[in-house]
Amino acid sequence: MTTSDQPFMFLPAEMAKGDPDALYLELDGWEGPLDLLLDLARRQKVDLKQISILALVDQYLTYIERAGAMRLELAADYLVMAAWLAYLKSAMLLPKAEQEDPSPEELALKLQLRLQRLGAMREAAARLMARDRIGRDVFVRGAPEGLRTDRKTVWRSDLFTIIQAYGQVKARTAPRIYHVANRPVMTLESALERVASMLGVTLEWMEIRDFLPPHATPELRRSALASSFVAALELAKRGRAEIAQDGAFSPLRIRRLKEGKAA
Amino acid sequence: MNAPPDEEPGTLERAVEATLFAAEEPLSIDALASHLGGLAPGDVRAALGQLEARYRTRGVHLVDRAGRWHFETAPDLAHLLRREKEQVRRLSRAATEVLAIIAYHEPVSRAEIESIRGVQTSAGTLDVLMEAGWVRPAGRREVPGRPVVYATTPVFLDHFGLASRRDLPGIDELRAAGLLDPVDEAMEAALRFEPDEIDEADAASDDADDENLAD
Amino acid sequence: MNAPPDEEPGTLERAVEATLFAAEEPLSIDALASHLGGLAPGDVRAALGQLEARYRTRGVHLVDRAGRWHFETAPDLAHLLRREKEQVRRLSRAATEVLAIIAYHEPVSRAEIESIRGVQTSAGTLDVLMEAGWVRPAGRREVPGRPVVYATTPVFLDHFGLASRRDLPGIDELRAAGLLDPVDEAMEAALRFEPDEIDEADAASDDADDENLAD
Repeated sequence: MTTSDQPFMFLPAEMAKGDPDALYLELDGWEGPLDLLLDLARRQKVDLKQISILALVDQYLTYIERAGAMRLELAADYLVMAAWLAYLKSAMLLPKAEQEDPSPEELALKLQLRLQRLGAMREAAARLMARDRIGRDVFVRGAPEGLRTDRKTVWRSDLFTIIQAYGQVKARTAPRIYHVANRPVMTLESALERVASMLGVTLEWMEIRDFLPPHATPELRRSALASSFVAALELAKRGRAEIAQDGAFSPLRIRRLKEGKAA
Repeated sequence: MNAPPDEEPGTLERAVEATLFAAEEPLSIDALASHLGGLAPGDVRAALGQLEARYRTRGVHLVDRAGRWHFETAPDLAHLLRREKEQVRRLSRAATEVLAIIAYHEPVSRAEIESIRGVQTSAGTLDVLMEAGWVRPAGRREVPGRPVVYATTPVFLDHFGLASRRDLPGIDELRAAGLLDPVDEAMEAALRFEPDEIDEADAASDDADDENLAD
Repeated sequence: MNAPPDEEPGTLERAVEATLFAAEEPLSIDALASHLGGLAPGDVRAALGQLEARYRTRGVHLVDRAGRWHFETAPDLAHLLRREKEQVRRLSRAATEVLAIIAYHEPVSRAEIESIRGVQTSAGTLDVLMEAGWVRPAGRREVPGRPVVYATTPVFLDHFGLASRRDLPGIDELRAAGLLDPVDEAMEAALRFEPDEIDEADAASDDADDENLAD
């Protein structure tokens, strides 16, 4: 099995160095590291079908045991690779019609791409760790004096602000007189007078709105409406007017009663 | 002691320089010699002399302290290590009022300040005024509880350009100047204070207070 | 960058030198300018350039790491200093891989790290890197689940002597080779660019018996 023509750019670091800890498979039809097997399988240089899945699993388990005993960290990713391999093989054993999408070849390609990327990162990690590192290769000053900035608050104010503040405290806490502003209202007396005199003009029904001063402000109209209503009730009570309403919230009508007639 | 500083440093000089730079404590000539792989103390001494001369004009000096060598900041630059940064802040509204009350009424206790302001005064407010150096405790009032009374300081008069407390305008003058105008206007003026200058606790109690007084 | 080392250093150069010697961590040009009392960053930059040139041949170098400057011992003297100072953190293999993946792919989520490594990454591995100050959470990716993404820190660049991420060993080659692209993209690219090979493979598997797969 030749490996000289392999275009592997980034073999996992321990494989590139022939790391004795790497999983080295000796299977029927294949002998070598796992990563390479996958690459060759994809390139159809090796027939996965000819590899005994049992032998693979056996060797894998032995490897895991040994790695565990050596406290190697390799186990986890090799487990994944081996699982992939087993899956791949079982997929390839299926008749074409029953093969799932993606095809085993695509799976192999995908697995190989993943291994390449992981290999690239392993090599990058190794190169990173080999750089001149602080505390190992280069050193910063052992006993720096340290820089310190002491912050000090300087308070600022001015005389005018002080005097103004005092004036405000004084003004705020001084005794206060409250005024209630005059509001436009129609007193009951003036409403009574107004409604009585207007009722005197006609015997027809009049709506209560007709009694309101025509040019009043909305506030005065509300007051006049209330006062006129009470005035109308008062006139009705005195037997001088009658009140009618067709239903709730319908216009309230008022009419003068002839002298002597009961309400 | 006579290395011209314009020559490239030799290997030993560089090694001594790096070792002293990275060392966590001053090193003796013997310690340096053994650290550098068993050099002759005389060679180390020569390298130290060259380094010392080279650094003499720099911001960092190589100095011998009781036979042990280390780098330290040049004495004329020591002020760079401990810098004081001044931060100017405007007095909060609450602190301004308390300061004004103390100035007009001193000596005055905290309870009296609160009764004049109509709101509680946080301890921090008085601390700020004392930190500024404008207010000082001025003994205790001989009443039950013996409360501390506060007064202004000469620094206060100085900062606010007053020859004496008698220079503070009186109530009548304040009224004439419109400074006793009704609260609505005073409120507006107060709201012109930037809110973040008022410390939160004070701002909250001020607001509650102002609401009670508002129409 | 052109200060002849035989000239006496200027005041600003000495001040920058002393400040960087005394500082406990690397300082940016802005931090230096503000510490030295609000200097123009351009002046500080010029002084740094002079200092850098002046120290270039010495046992101690002035270096720029991610825009932050500090003095460190010359790398060629490592063998002299390492002796007693072998106290650098030894990282597990998993941690070095995760660190490399974050550095070359950042910002990158834990799921993405795991998909590159092919194994689950224990929470402890990321913790170790964050505790070392080399890795930090850098926000979330706006995809379902909003996973946290990780990135390296200036401390990382400093520790590994990198002026910026562009200096990561081999990053340009890796990018050019597509080895920093996700597997799915690489799959697509491979299927696009190697149609013959794939056709062959497909054709091969079309045959009922796959004997021609054998070597």
